Amino acid sequence: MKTESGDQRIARYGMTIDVDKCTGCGTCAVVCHMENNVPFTVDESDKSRNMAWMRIYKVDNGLDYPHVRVVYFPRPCMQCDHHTPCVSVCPASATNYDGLTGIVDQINTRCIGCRYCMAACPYMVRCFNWWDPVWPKDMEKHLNPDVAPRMRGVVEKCTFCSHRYLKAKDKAHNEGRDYLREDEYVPACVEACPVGAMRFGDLNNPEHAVAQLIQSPRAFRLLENLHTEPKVYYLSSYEWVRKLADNFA
Amino acid sequence: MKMRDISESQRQFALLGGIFAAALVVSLIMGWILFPSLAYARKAQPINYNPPLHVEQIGITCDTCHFFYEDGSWAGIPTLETCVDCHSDIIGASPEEEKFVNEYVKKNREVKWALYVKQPECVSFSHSSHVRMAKIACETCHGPQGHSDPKDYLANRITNYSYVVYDPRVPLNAFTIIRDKGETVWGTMRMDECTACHRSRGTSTACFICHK
Amino acid sequence: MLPTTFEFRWDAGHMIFFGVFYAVVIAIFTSLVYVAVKSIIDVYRDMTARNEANASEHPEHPHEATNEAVIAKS
Amino acid sequence: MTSEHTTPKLERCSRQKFLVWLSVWGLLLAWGLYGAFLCLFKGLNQTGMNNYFVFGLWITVDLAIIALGAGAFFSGFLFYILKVDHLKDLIGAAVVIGFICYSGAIGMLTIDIGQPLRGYFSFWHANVHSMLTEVIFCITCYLFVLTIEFTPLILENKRLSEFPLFKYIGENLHGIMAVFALVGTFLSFFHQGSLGGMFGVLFARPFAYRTGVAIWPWTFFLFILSAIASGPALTTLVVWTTQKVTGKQLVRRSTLSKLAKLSATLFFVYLILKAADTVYWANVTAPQMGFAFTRFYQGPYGMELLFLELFVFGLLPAVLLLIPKAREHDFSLVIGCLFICMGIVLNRFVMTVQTLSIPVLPFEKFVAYAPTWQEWAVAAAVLGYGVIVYSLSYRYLHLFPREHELNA
Amino acid sequence: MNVDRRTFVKGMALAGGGALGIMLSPTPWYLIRDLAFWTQNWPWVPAPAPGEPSFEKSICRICDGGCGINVRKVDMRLVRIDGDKEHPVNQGSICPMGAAALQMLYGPSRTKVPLRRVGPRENPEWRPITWAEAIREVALKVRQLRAAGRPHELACITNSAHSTVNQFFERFLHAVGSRNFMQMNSALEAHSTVLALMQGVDEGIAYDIENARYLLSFGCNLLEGWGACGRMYHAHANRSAHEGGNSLEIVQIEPNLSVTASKASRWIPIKPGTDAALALSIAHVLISDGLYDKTFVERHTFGFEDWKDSDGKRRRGFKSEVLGRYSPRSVELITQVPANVIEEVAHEFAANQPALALGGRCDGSLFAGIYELMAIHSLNALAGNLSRPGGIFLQCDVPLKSLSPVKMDEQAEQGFAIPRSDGAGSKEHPLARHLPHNLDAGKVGVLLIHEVNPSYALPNRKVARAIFEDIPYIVSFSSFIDESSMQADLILPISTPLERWDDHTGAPGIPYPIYGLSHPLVNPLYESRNAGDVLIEIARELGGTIAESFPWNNTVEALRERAAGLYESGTGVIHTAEFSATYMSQTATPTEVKSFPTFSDFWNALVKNCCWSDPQCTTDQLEQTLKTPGKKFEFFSQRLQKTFGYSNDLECMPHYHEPPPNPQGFDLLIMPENLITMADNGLGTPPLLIKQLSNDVLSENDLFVQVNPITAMYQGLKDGESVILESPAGKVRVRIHTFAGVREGVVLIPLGFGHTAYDRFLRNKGVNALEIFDAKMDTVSGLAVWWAVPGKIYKV
Repeated sequence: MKTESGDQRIARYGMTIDVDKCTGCGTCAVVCHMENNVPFTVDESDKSRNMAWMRIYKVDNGLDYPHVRVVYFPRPCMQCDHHTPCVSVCPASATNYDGLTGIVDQINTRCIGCRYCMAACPYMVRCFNWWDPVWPKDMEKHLNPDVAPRMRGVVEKCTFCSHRYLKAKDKAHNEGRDYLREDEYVPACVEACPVGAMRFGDLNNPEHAVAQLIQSPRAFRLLENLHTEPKVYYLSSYEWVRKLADNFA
Repeated sequence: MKMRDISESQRQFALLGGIFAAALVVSLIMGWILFPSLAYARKAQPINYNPPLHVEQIGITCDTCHFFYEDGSWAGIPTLETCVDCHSDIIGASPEEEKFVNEYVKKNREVKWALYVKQPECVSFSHSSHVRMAKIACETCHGPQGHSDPKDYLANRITNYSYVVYDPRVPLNAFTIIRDKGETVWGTMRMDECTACHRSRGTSTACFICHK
Repeated sequence: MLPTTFEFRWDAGHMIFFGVFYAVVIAIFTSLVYVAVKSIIDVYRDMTARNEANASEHPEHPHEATNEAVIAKS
Repeated sequence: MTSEHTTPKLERCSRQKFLVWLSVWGLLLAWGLYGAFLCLFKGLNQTGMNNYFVFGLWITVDLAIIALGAGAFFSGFLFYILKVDHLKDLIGAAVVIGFICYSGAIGMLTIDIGQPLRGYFSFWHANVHSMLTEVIFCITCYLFVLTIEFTPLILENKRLSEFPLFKYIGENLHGIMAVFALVGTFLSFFHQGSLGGMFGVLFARPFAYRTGVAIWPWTFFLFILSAIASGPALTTLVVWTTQKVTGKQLVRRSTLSKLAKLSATLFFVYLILKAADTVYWANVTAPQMGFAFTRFYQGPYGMELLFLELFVFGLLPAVLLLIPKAREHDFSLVIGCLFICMGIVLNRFVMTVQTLSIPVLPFEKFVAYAPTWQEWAVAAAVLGYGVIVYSLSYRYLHLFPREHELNA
Repeated sequence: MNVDRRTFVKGMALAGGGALGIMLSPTPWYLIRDLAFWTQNWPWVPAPAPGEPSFEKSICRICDGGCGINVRKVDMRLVRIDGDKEHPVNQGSICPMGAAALQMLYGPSRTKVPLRRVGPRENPEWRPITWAEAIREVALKVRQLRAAGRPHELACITNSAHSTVNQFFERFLHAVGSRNFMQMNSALEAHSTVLALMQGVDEGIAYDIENARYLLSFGCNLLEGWGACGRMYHAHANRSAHEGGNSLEIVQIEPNLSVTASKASRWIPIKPGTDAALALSIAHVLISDGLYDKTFVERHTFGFEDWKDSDGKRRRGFKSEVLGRYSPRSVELITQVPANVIEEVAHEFAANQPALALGGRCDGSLFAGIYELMAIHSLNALAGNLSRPGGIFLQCDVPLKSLSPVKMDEQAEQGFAIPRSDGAGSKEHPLARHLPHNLDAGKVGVLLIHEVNPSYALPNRKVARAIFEDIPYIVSFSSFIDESSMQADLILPISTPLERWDDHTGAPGIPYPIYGLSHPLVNPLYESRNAGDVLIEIARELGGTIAESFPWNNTVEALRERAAGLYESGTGVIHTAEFSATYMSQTATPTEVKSFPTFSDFWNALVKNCCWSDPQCTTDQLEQTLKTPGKKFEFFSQRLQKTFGYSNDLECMPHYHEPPPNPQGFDLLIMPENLITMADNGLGTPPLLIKQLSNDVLSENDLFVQVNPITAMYQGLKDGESVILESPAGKVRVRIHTFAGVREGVVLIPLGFGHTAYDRFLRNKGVNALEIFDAKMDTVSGLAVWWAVPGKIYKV
C-alpha cells in the first residue's frame, strides 16, 4: 500500500474509541455481526458461548447511589503489535500478523480448532464455533458476500473488516491509484457508530485523525502492563475510567 | 530330495515374493490410475458455447461480457441480460444456439455456466488488482479460453475443483492434472501457484488478501 | 513440513526445528531399514541353513527337524 | 540376551474368565466411544467447555497421562543407556503403559480439536515458534517410536515367533533398542517440556506465565522433572496392581521399592525447584504484570489447591517413600506412588483449567468449569482402552521375564 | 479361526505388498488433502453469492424518527443498512434497531399469504386464502355493517405516523361513515396538549437542540430513543468541546441512573414523580433572583402577575403562586433534592442561554400529568426562549397538496354524526384526538388494525383484552405475525417499508418541515401488498361514494398527487447524491426545488433521494407560536378554565399535587425502563439485538428487574433470585438484579419483552412489563399515564 507520495509505506491501522461518548447502544456490535455474517442462536444469554466479534462491557465505578456512574467499553480485536499473543501460539499458522497493514487476520479454513489462541489472548477477543452456524431460511439472503460464513469447530475474531480494505483497494486499483485515502477503508463499526465515538485510520500516518488522537492525554489502552501493544486506544477524561483499564498489583 | 527341498523352500520364498510383488503392482495401478479417475467426475457445460466463433470470427474481446463494476468488483460470468443483447432470437445456425434461445432466453432462465477456474467460497480473488494494477493477461490464469472449445471438464467429487484441457490432443485425466497443471491443463488454482507468482512479483502475501 | 510450503522461511527458527526433526526421522528410518534388511537376510540364511541340515541328515520328518536345528544352532 | 530367552508356557486364567474381564472394560470403552461420536457428530457443544474454558477435562487428562507415561522413556533410558539391570523385569510393562498413555492421549486430542480432519495442518503449515507445534511433532514421533519399542514384545509371542521373519525382526529390533531408547528420550525430553512451555509462554496469562532461559520458561524444565518423577511411580502402581489382580509374583519386591525410591528422590528435587519457582513468580513475575499473588485465588479454585499440590500430594509422599522401611510395606508404597501421581494430575489441572478461570481483563469475572458426561466418557474410554490393551499384552505377551523364576 | 500357517503367510505377503503399493501412490495423500478441503466447503454452510453492488436510499420506518438510511444491495438482495450521511434528521447516525432491520425483512416471523382464522380465537388454525377472497370478505363485512345502519361501528387503530396510508384509512372510515379512526399516541403528543393550553396552537412541539447550549432534561432518555433517535445521537456526537463541538451541557433529573444520566454533565437524583415541584422551584429562584427574561414576560405572557378577571374577581398570578409555595427549602422536602442544588441549577439555567427545559420521561411518552409538563414548559417561557435559535419551535406542516374531499352518501352522513367510541373530543376529553386505550369495545363491530400491536402495546390492559374478546370481526394489516394478528380473524400480509411505496411527514422535535418518501428497494418477498392498494380495492368492491372517494389506481398516484404540492410551493431542498458505489464517499449537494424544470424531474429526484426538507421555514416569529385569544403565553390557561370550567385558580396553572399514597402492602415503586435494543411499541426485535442483551437483563427466558442492593437487602432477596413482582393491576415472575444506579424503593423493569408471537428468537422471553402497569387516564389530556405503579416483591 503506497501513500499519495508513492513510497511503499508500512501502515499500522488502529482505532480510537471515545468512552465518554459511547452510550453502549450496541449499533457497532449489531453492524459488525451483520457485516461479517456472525451467527446467532435461539438463546444468546450464555455469554460464555456466544459469538461476539465486538462485545460491549458495561462497567460501573463501584460506588453507591447516587455517586455511581456507568461507562461502556466496546471491545473489538486489539490487533496487538508486539509479539502478538495469538499469532505466536497458533500451531497451524491459521492467524497471522500482516507487516504491511498491521492487521491480525484469521484463516477460518486452516484453523484446526485447537483453541490455544483463545487461551493466549488476554482480551477474550476470540470465540469458537461451538455449533454449526445456521440462519433461518430467508435470512441467508442478507448475508454479506464479501465475508465467507464460518463452519463449526473453528475460532474467529474481529479482523478490522479486512475485506473492506480489499474492496477499497479494488476501487483504488480500478481508478488506477495504489494508495488509500483516510476515509476509504473504515471498518463497519466505525462507520456506523451513531455518536461518532470511534475513529479509524493509519497510526503511522500523521495526517490521519487517529494518529493525532492517540497523542492526547485522554488516550489509554487496555492491559498496557502486559506489553502486547494493542492498536485500539480508548479516550476518557475521567481518572476512574482509565483506572479500569489495567490491573494494578 | 535335496534339490527338491532347496527348490521347495526357495519356491516357497519365491512364491511369497511373487505374491508380495503382485499385490504391490496391483495397488500401484489402483493408486495411480483407478482411484484418481474415480475421484474426478467428467462434466459438460449446460450449453456448448463456442468461444472461437465469438472471439475469433466475430471479434468480441473478453471485456465485452466480462467487465468490472464501478466499485472495482468483478462481474464474472455474464447474465442472460448480456447475452440477450445479440441473442434475443436465433441468429446463428448451430443447434446449440437454438437450444440456448428456446430453453433459456425464451423462458428467461439463467444458464448455470460451469467455471473452470472457480475458486471456492472461502477464497477472495480480486480481478481489479490483477487485471487493472498488475496488468496480467487473461490467458495467464484462464488459459486459451477464447481460442478453443473444450467439450467437457473434470471436477473433483470431494472438493469440486475443476480442470479443463483446451488442446484436444491432450487427454484429460487425473494423471495429466497432476503432471502438467498450468501448461496444457488449466483449472482451479491452488495456493502454491498463487503464492509463487505473488512472491516473484514482490506483492504482499498477507493471508486476508486471499482467505475470505 | 517441506521447504515448498508457504510458511517455510530459511531462517534460524525453521532450520533448527526442521533440522532436529528430520535428524530424528532419519535416525528412526535408518534403524528400521537396517532391522528389515537384517531380518530378511537372517530369514534367507536361516532357510538355506535349514536346507543344508535337511540335505546332510536325510531325516524323515522335515518339520520337527527344522525346530531342533534352529535351537541347536542358536 | 536375545538368544537364551525361551518362551515357556504362560499360565493364565481361563479364556472365559478373561472375556468377562474384557467385557467390563469394553463396556467403558463403548460408552466413551458413544460420547466421542456425539462430540464429533454434533460438535463440541456437547462438552462443558466454552470461550473462557477453551481447555477442559480432556487437556488435564492428556497432560496427566503423558506425564505419567514418561515411565516408558525414563525406564527405557535407565535400562538401555545407563544399564540399570534390575529394571529388566518391568521394562516390557513400562513400554506397554507408555504406548497406552500416548495413543490414548492422541486419541483424545483428535476429538478435542474442532476440525480433526485438518489435524495434519499443524504439520503441513507448521508455525515453528509455537510450543504446541513442537508438542504435536514430538508426540507423534514418540508414539511411532513407542510402537517400534512395542513390536518386539509382540513378535516374541510364542505363536508369532514361529514365523522366521517375525522372529528375526523381533530379535533385531531388540538388538538396536538402545537407539530407539535414545531417540525416545530425546523426543520425550522435548515434548514433556513443551507441554509445560505451552502455558509458561502465555505472557498474557499472568497466572501461568513464567520467565525462563532463552525461549524455554521454567515450567518447561519443571514439567520434564515432574514427568520423570511420576513415570516410575505409575509403573510401580500398575505392576503392583497386576500382581494383586493376577495373584502372581511378577517382579522382585526390591525392584518395586528401588523404583519408588528413584521416583521419590526425583519428586523431592522437583518440589524444591517448584517451590522456588512459585516464590519467584509470586513476588516478581506476577506483580510486574499487575497481579498480586492473592488476586489469583479469589475465584472458585482457591489457595487450597496450591497447598494440596505442594504438601499433601507433594512433600508427604516424597518423604514417605524416602524412608526405606516405609517402602517395604505395600500400603505405604501404593499410597506414596498414588499421591505422587495425584500431585502431577493436580499440577496439570492447575496449569490448564485454573489459568483459564482467572480473568485478565479487569472487568471480566471468575468462572468455574464443569465437565459434561461426554467428557468423562471419553476419558473413561482411554482408561478402558488402556486396561484392555494391558490385559491382552499381559495375557499373550511375555511382559515379565522373571515370572517363572518367581512363581516356580 | 484356525487358518493354517501357509495361507496366513500368503495373506501377510499380500497385505504387505498392497499396503506398500498404496503408500507409494498419491491416492491416500490426496484423499487426506481433499478431505481437509471438504471441511472447508461444507454444503450446509451458506455461501452468499456475489452480485452487482448498488446503493439506494430509503427512510427507516421502525419508529417515528424517520431517519434516512443507505441500503447496500447485491443484485436484488439487501445486504446492509447504514445511516444516510445527507439526511437532515440523522446525518449518518443510526440506532441498532435500524441497523438490524434486514433481519425483520427476511425474518421467519413474516406474514406470507392472506390467512383466515378457523376455530376459536384461543388456539386458532389458519387457512390460506387468495387476495380476491380476502378483499371480498372485508367488503362484505363492511357492507353488512352499513346495511344494519351501524356504519359508525367500523373502527381502525393504526400507528402514530403522519403518512398517506394512514390518511387512506381515515378516508376509508370517513367514506363508510365512521369517526372511529384512532392512531396510537406518539412520543411527544402530550406536549401538543400543553401547547394548546398555554400557547393556543394545535401543532407538535419542536426543539432547536443543535443551537442550544444547555438542556435541562426532566427524565428524558435523550440517548436511549427520546424524540428522533438518530438526531439525538448526532447532537450527542458533536456535543463534546474536545473536537470543536458546541459544548452542549446536559443536566439529567431522574430517580435512576440511565445511560443519559451517566453521559450527562450532571445527574440530579430526585424522588420519583416530583419533577413538577422541582421545575416550579427552579422558577421560584429565577423569579426571586430576577434571572428571568423580564421584557418577554411583560409583553408576551398572561397570568404572570395577580390579575382581575372580567367580573372583577381577584385571581392569583403564577408569580405569587410560585414564590408562595415553591421555595427551594420547602421543595427540598418534597423532591429530596438539596436546596443549594436547586439554586445552582437555576443559576446555570439562566446563565447558559439559550437553554431548553425538556419533559416527557423515557422515550417522551410518559408523564405524571399535564400540569408537570406545563410547569417544565413555563421554565422555557420564563427564559423567553420561544421561537428563538436554541429555543422552542413548532413543527411546521409540510406543504403537501391535500387529498380531494371525501364523498359521503346519506348513510355515511348519519354514521359520521355519531360521536367517537373512544371518547376523544367528548365532554370528558375535549383536547384529545386519539384515545385507543379508552376504546369501548362493545361499540365496535369491525376493527381494522394496521401495523400496530394493541394486544401487546396498549398500556390499558383491560381495554387490550376487551378488544379481542368483544369485537366480533378483526382484520389485521400486518407484515409480521404479532400478538394482535394471532388473535385477529383475517390477516392481510403488508409489505415492509423496504418493499413498498410509503411516505412520512415530520419527525418528533424537528423545527423545520421534513418529508420522507420511501420506494420499494426489492420486490415483495411474499404475496404481501401495500395497505393503501388494499384499501383502494376494498373501496372499489364496496362501490358507490366509497369507491368515488378513492379515485386513484394505487398509492403511488396519490403520493405523486400530494408531492405536487411540494413542487408548487417551490420551497425546500432535496439532497441529491451521486453514489460512487463504495461505503463512504458520496458527494451530495442540496438542490433547490425551484431548480427542477418539470415536476417529473422533481419527482424522480425525490424518489431517488427520499427526503425533502425546508430548513429555512421555521416558526421563528412569535405571532406564529402564540395564538391564544390575547396572543400571549398563558401561565393561567384560559382555555383550560373555559373547557373544564375550573373555579379554583390553581387548576388552571402549572402546580404540583401530591400523588395518592401507596395502597396497603405495596411499598415499592415500579418504573419502566426503555432499552434502546428492545422495540417496546409492539414491533418485533431482531435476533442480533437480543444477542446484545447482557445476561443480567435476560437469562434464558427469565427477565431481570433492577433493584438497589439496599432495597434487596431489606426485602431479604439475593442477586439473581426468582421473585414475583406484583402491582394492583397484576403480577409477573421475574428475577432480581441488584444495581447501585437504581434508587432505593424503586424497581426498574425493562419494556419490550414477553412476546407470545413472532419467532423462536423472541417468543416467550421475559414478561410484558405493561401487564403490571395498567395505565390510568390523565384528567386533562386523556392520554395514558403509566410512568410508575406501586408494587411489592416476594420470593416465588
